[in-house]
Amino acid sequence: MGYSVHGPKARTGGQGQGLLPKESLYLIEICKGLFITMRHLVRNVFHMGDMPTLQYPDEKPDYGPWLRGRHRLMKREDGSPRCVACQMCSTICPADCISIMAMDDDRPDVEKSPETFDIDLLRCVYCGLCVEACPCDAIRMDTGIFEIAADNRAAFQVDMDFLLNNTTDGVKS
Amino acid sequence: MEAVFFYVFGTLAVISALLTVTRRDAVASAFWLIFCFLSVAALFALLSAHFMAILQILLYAGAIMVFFLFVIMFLGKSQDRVKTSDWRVVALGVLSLIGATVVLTRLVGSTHAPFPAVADSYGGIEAVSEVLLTKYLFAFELTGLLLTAAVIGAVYLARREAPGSRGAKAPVVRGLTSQAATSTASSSAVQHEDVPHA
Amino acid sequence: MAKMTIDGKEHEFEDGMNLFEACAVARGENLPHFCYHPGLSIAGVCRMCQVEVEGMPKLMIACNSQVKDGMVVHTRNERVDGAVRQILNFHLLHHPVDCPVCDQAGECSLQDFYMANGLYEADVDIEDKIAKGKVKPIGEMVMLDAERCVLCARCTRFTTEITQTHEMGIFNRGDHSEIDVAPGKTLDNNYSLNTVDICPVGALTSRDFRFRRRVWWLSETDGICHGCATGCNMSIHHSEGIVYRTKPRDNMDVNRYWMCDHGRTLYHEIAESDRLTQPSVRKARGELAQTASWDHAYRSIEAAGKALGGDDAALMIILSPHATVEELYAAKSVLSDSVGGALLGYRLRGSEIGEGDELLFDADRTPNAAGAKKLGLAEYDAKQLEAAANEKTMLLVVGGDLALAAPDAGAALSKFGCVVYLGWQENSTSMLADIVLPTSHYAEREGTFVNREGRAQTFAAAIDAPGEARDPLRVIRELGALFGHEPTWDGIEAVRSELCAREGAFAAMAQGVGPLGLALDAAAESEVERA
Amino acid sequence: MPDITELLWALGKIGFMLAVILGTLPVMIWAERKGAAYIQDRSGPNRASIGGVFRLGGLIHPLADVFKLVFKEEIVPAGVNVFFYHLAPIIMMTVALSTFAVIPFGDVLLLGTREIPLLVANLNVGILYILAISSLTVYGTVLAGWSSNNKFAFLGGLRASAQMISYEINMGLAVLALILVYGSVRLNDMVVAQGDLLWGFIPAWGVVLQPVGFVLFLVALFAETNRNPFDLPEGESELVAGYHLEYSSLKFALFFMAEYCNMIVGAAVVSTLYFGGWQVPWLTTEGLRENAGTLLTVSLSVGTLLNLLFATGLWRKFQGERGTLGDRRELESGILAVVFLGLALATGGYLLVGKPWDIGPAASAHFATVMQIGQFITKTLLFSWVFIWVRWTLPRFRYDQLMRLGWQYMLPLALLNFVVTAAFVLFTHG
Repeated sequence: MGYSVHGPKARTGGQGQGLLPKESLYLIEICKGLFITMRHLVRNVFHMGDMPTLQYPDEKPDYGPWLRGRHRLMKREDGSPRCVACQMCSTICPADCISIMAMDDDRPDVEKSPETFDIDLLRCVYCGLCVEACPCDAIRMDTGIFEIAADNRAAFQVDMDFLLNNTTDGVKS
Repeated sequence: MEAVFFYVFGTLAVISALLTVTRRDAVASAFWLIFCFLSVAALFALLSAHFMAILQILLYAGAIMVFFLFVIMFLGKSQDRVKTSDWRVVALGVLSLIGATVVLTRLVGSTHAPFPAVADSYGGIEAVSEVLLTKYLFAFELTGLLLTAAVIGAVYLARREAPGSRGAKAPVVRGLTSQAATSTASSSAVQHEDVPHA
Repeated sequence: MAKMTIDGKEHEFEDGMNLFEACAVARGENLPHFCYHPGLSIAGVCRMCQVEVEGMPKLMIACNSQVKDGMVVHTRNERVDGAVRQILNFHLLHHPVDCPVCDQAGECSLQDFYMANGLYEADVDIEDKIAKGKVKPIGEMVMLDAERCVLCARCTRFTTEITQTHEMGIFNRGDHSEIDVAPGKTLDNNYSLNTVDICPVGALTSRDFRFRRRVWWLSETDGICHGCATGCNMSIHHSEGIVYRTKPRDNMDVNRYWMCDHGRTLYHEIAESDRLTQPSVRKARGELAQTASWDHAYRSIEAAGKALGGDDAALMIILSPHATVEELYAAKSVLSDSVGGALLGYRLRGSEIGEGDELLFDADRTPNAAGAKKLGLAEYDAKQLEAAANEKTMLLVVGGDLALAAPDAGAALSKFGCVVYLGWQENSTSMLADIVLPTSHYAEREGTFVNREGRAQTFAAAIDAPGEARDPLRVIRELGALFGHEPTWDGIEAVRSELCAREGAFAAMAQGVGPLGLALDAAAESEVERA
Repeated sequence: MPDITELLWALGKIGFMLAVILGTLPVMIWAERKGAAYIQDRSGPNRASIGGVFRLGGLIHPLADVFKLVFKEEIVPAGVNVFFYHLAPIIMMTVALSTFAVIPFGDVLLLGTREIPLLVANLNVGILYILAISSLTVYGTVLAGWSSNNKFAFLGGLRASAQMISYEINMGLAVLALILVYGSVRLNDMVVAQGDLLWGFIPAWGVVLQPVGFVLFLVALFAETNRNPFDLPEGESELVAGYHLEYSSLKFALFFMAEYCNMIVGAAVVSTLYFGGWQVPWLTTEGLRENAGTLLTVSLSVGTLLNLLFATGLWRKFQGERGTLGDRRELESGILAVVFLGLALATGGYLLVGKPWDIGPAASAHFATVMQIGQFITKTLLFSWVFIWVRWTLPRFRYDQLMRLGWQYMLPLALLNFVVTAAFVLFTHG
């Protein structure tokens, strides 16, 4: 009821412009549209395999290497985290989902290392800025894991241990 | 069998009519009126007047009451309770009731003979149309004229003063696109001011 | 006066003024520099502040030049910028560029200048950087990373000129030069962390602050050190309700650029386990205190008052030089003047006096003794306390630790009918008290201290108090209400204005004390003069 | 008491009609979802299964929907008018179902000497009854919207009432023209009249005699059933869900079912009025009865062939799917292939053994009736599909467009159509 009509000019104002007479009749255009949708339907009925839909849990999409999946932390050769706790990732993180506690490392070649490295996957927006920011290539999002689901919030709070051994699907249980 | 149906629908009609006048909520009132119409339609059907029954539903229950409801809801005043305490209203109602009772008893009481049996076609479309378009043609046409007049009146009342109708022609200014010419007259007037005269 | 032109604009400066400072005034910002520090002598070693002076064949370092009439100086042109670029290249030649693990990152001059001069790719690159000592603790508080050093000599000049302890020096020659402590010495004087402050890069970092928080997450709040009567101005660096470090705030009249390590590390007490966070009530002497709600604590005070004899019970108040001026005034006016409690004094005579030094650290370890004196409060001695001890008296201790001040005060305390302690830290007095009311720490509340020179300095609350600890002013107000004399003021501003109006010594504070404090005596004198 | 058998027959016919409508409902819902999916290049529902084996291309989903709706929590929001709130869905469903009473779904059923007309009530007002009853649908919508105590629902109700008033007139005018052409208001008369041939080869269907009227009627029908492109009363983009916004659980299910019922009834009415109803094109009831043997043989042969085709296709699918899904779902096509093979064997066997080309007169009559009912159901389903098809093709009108179309274009056109038809009928019949 919000649209009041003032006169014949107002009614055509903004629409029906630039239409051919046969287009403004609309009926023929409707039939064309119906034809198009029916063409899709018939084609899809007879070529079901060609539909772009994936039968998701049975078929998995291949997103390729550019997919930003769940994070993982890289290791040094000795198995300790490559991370030096510079906190560039948590600084750049727009979702503020990374929290790191640094510690003094006793090893001669490592001055600083993370004591804790927690990511709140519920807050993460998967922007990948942490990967960009990392000066040591310590955090990557190349696991390809995008099915991240759990029935409790605590399961989404992943710690350094989990991120270093990031082999399981889903989230930690 | 017919008697049973008559009393059932008659009772329903009376009850719903009472509810119509006693409900304080306008929407509820309207709804009970619709119910009353439907019961009356059933009574018509029992009298073999199928066409009348259908018209009752189609026109009164189906069309007119929708308008009623539409207006009631649109005004949003269904919460405003109707005042019934005015003694003049009550008096008028009682008087009308007495008058109606007298007239009806006189009417019904005047014929002692049972109602004559009717043919199958009685009350059908053909029969009604026949009478309507021959015997009562003048009244029928007159009613049509009256309705036409009412429609014209309604259109006149509802018509808004079109902005372009004040003698101002749609401005034709060089540089204006055809779009402006087809948009509302008021907006093209604004554009008219914006475009410097060449 | 010297008329001169800096970057095409006419300026007028005092004759003989340092050109570096003149340029800073003219430009609105400092020239790039590492070695120049206003509190130290001129070294002229970093070569970053070079400017072009017309008529001079070579670029001049501004820090070691003086303003002269008719001078025409360019601080921003191609020649100067090129020189700065080259110097930066030079400084970075052997720098390890380990910013990710460097605590200085975020407040590092080298980083800042590097960014400002757009040196994203080094012009000079060498295969083998000279390795120097890393992660070397050179003292209790300071960690040395010689690789990051730009040899500005600020730290060596500090130990030579300010503390005159001569622990640090520059050793070796050429590109093998490095700073270190002298053989057999450690940097363990009470001012060692100032070297970390003045180090423009990450060569000297604080072991106390090491890796605890990246600096860009820290917020700063102005504070006043409560470690001694000097009242050093400091800024409290905190983040998400946690204080991470304190740094000196420049105030030429009090602490100049410096601050002692003792005061700096006091902030640890905020998060220590001996913080009082919940009121506690002891049912009877000898029993353990039970934590309680504030309501319960107040009701216990009321009940104790009745048990001590109702109207006959006496109230005695002991204040403390650890309390702010506002709190002292509030306690005095409300609990003493209105309620009628006897005011014993603000501290046990001669207590909390240690050894001071000539630089900043005062012998008096309390922050507000001068303020208490100005309020007309007096010291008391052990005999007075002993004499006042009475079965029918309720003692209210506002801050401070009596037992620490006088070891045998505990015996006197136990003679009181009921002891109520108001403070933020567990100590021997709070252990003896029957009812403990927890208050906020200095970093968690607002207030004013008067330092040894009679300078009133205000500080602001940086973080929230933990647990149920309350602002002492609020507690005093609530106690007043409990004793039937609810004060008219509410909030520190109201207390302050009442204080200024009623206490002549603080009248000058009515116009506010400003960020650098207000010398009350001088202000009072000038007011007298004006009158 | 002849009344008792009459009553039983009437009850039987009512039962048959209800079974057809309510049985078609889940199929319609399935067709809606699956059709939409295929139109949009998706697969649509195909997950719910019985015993982990039978998915039937998503046909199990409506069943699951029913369980879901039955077991969902029923929420009655605060501040509703309880009486009307509960009445509204009842009105919707009652009206939707009772419209079917006058629609003939076959000629007469011959039982011995007894002729049973295949429609529930042969009222002499016929089509007017449909118009009258369907005009009551709006009360369900309006009361639902009004009683829900929700502004969105209320706006939906308002829109519904205005829209229905506007398009009822066009619908009535289109029907009036049709009444002129057929000279009767009884639907069965209309259907019988459509059994004729024009110039000997074109079935005299309403759509041929009244093409403009058909378009008008169809458009008005879309508007009356609140289906896209006229589903403004529930326009989810601006009204969330319109008049049934505050309904949950089974009461929502009633609205949902009523919409599909209206759709089926609408489709039945269109096929009755404009597409010959139960009339098999080119074959009258007599023609059907005479040629029953041949027709039965032909249809059995075709049926056998189709079943064989399905069976082989499904078997191939079974072979192809084996090992890809990894659970019992793989069995489905195999089992179905066997079922279709069985059907093919049954029809083929009857073809060979039962001599279908040589059936008796009583069986012929029954065959004719079955053919006609089948014809009617087929047409109805086809038009129901048109509703779905249009929904997934066209965007929704804007409200002013809707009103403009109704009053400014369709009403004059309907009047013109009516006058022209009247003039034509007057001059030809005399």
